[in-house]
Amino acid sequence: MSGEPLIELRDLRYTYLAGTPKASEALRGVSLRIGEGERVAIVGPTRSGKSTLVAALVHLLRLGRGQVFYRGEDIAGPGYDRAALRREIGVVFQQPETQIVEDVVGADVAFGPTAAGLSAEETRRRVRESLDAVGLPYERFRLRYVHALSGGQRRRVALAGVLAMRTPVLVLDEPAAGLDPRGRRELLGLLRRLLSGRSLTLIVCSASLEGAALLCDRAVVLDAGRVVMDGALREVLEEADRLAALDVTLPEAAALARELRPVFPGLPAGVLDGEELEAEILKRLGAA
Amino acid sequence: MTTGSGSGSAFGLGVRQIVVAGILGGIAILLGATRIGFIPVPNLSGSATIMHVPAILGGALEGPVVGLLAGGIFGFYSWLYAEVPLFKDPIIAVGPRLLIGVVAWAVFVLLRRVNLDLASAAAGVFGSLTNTVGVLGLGVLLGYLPPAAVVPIVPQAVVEAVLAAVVTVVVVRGVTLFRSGRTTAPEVKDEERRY
Amino acid sequence: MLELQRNVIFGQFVDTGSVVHRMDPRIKLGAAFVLVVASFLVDTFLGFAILGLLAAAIQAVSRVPPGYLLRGSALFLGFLLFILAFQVLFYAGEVPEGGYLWRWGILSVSTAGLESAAILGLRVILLYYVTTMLMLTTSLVDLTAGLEQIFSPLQRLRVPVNELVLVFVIAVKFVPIFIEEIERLARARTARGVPFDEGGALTRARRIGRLLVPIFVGGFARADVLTTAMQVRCYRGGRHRTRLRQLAAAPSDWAALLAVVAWAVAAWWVSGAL
Amino acid sequence: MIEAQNLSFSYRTGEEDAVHALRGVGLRLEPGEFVALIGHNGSGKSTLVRLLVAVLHPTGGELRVDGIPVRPGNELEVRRRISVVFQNPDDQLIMNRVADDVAFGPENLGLEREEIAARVGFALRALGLEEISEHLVEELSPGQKQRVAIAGALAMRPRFLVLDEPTSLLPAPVARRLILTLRELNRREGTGVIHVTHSMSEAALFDRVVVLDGGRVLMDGSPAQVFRRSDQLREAGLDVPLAVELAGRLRARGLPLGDGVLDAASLREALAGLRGSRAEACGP
Repeated sequence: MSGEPLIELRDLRYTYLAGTPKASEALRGVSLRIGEGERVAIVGPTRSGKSTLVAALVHLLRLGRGQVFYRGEDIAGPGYDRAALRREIGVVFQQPETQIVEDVVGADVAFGPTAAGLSAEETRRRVRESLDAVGLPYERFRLRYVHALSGGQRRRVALAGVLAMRTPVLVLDEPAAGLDPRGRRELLGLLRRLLSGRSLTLIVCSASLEGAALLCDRAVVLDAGRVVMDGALREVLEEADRLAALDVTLPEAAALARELRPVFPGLPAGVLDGEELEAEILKRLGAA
Repeated sequence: MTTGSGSGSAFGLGVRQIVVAGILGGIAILLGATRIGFIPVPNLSGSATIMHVPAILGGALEGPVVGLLAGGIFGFYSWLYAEVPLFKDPIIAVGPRLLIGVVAWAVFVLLRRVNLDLASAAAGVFGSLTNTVGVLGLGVLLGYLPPAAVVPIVPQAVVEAVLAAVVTVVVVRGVTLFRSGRTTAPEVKDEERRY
Repeated sequence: MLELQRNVIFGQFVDTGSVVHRMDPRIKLGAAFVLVVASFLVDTFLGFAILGLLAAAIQAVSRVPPGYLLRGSALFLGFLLFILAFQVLFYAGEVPEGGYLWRWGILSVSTAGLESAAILGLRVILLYYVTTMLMLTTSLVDLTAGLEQIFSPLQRLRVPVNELVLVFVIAVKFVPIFIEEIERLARARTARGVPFDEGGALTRARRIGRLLVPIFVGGFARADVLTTAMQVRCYRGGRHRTRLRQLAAAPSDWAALLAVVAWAVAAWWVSGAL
Repeated sequence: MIEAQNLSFSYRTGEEDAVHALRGVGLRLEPGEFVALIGHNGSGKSTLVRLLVAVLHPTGGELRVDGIPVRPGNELEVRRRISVVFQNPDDQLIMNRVADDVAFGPENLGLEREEIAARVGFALRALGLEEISEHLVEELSPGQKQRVAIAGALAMRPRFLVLDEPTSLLPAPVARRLILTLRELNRREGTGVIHVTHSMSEAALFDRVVVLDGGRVLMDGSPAQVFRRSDQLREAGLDVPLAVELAGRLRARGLPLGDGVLDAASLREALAGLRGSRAEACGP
């Protein structure tokens, strides 16, 4: 990372329901720098603070302490244009239903560009482009009712709604949770294709490294509101035992590598797919 | 989708009625407890409530029994937690609330064939008026309010009726659309169409 | 911001572990009922003074900090003053000669008006105190169990007591689930530029309406699943049910109830006799 | 015992837009079996679950539970024998306190108090919930809530416990612990378990795997038998566990790995054996 980071979190602290009997510390001093174009997975078990972090990023909550800087500016500062910030950082939330505001697919994707004051023509172009990009062909889907779509399709509509804003930063909260293997494979493939041609900064939040491993190259692990690991994805995966102890779902190859370590001491857990694992095993069997 | 015992008609008290009434009652409590059911308006009390809307919707969409029960939950809650002294009297807190959903049901059924939005709006207005008229009427009757005190509350009643109508129309449209099973919206002919 | 739970006073039960807390909920409900009735019957200052002593005693035994009780009552007291002002100004009862302190058109301030407003105020404060203390010392779970068992004899008269209580149980169960859901909705929509808490009353009503659509639609879908879940767990209405949890009222509980009844009767008798 | 013969079900039967969810399913489940039912969304597995607990009734063919045909009028008798747990515990837990919810089913059967208490105690112990039996359901984690839901079903003392995707909302390690608990219960008490899932690594933990596709039984056999047909599984929108896939690849490289590889543990054993024999072969 060179120069100024795109996003910087400084000592973020947040207590949910502060001052009530139900108070719980969601963030306990999180500092993080994310450079332009980085692809970061933020992983941790349930209630580790991921969702709070996402909310803090687009100023959906008032922090107890700490600051969030976007392009060097404190987003909680007086006079900071938060509406503009939300046009820079697009968030696809965990349950896509929560962020879809219109009944009809096309209308929902058009919502953001319209609110941003784009012309009807430009809006229509973006709706077409985003729907096509998420694999919901524009002509077939623009007039469909959102409620009549499958869960996976709704997730795509939510994604299209964010893509239509052409935000330089994309945040995905649990992008694949609850999908069946086919749906998950399709969605992850789609995201990979989407990302390949662009210089997006990507943040993926998840309790699972399975999907995130395909999209990101850096992993930040949260536990109980603190950053407990931060590094290149493969390095973090090497600490498979620690991750497993945190109930983080490992990518299947890494999980398998971890299980095979008793037979092959030193087998790297930082493997991303079956082929890599196969190569490592063959290497070791050859040596034996 | 469910079969077997306890589905019941709109007038019976089957498992589904119990569950739906409970859920609507839960939404009423949610509106009150989180205060999102109090919409700030420039008047004496500073806010108008839509806490009675779940009872209206229960009556309109699920029949008088669900409406009555959902209203009952709203009333019981408002008796336990009310900050308005009037509702500390259980008769005032619960009595009129039982009728909100029943009135809304009758109005809705009567007008549904004419126009859905009209029926929803009317159910909202009459359900809401049942609430205010019932509460204020009993308040006067039981000696909590001198009749003259009703006058400054009239604008509040009107605002609440209008807000209830707005929310009822929006929600009934949404729920009806969802239940219709339609998958595709009609084409928009407008030149300015954005999708 | 968007911490809707912060405002929630629902089911805020402060467990100090006192005798009052451990009392059988049926006894507490019974005592509350007696006090509600007493507040209607008593209409003299002396009567309310006697009931006030009882309230003070309950307060002391319950060990609920008085500050906690008062903190939530600012709004209530404001409303009360407002209503009482009306009561005084529009007093329509008989006013004896020379009882007017001030008069202008139909508005007046009279000693009789002041007195009647004060009695009303005391009555409402007592009602407020009774429900608030009931909720502060009884968890909702105990409250519903108590309600069901008090009214269970009515079940034989075909009053669906179990069903009615179940409606309340389900309502209570869904409140935290819905709160979480609506927080998520409100956040996600704010991130897309549709804050629900800005704009004029009509805009807000429309936005809240649209915010509520997924709650209602989702609620009806949840109702389908829960109905099925209850049916597959063999629920066939309250008549067929037996209960695991039995409430047991200790002799001391009954003694406490008796004391409350006696005290209330005394207050009423003093009121009527004098 | 559960027997399905040529079992069919369609939504909106007879109408133009009828949806044929099940098209002639034949299946026989013996008491005490530990079965995974898999298939992608829309394969008919949720419909089958709803038929098993008489929420839906067959539109064709026959379904019997302990000889009792599933049809209107027999709901109660069927539901005494088969209990079901749905995906989201928030939508099926009824009472606000853990023990009260677990007691809800037995209470509906009109049992004596002592019997209810015994069943609740048993179910709470089986799922490791004794410590939190007096907690409020709303304070629990998703994994704990799911355990409460299962305890509630178990307290009915059914012959079969049907779990409809109970793990899809849980992290993999939590899901795995839950299945191991069920395994233990199955061994000790002989309760039959039918676990609906789309996770193949979960399916590997079961004795028998039934794969549904397009409303029909595509495969039915031991995990080893099913996983062997990986190409067909992929066509049906399912994955093969990576351990199985990897064993296949290594086999293709000429390593003598045998057929027994189902999961990480068996792959580890096979590889250890292989390594040992090689070490011997190259030894002094």
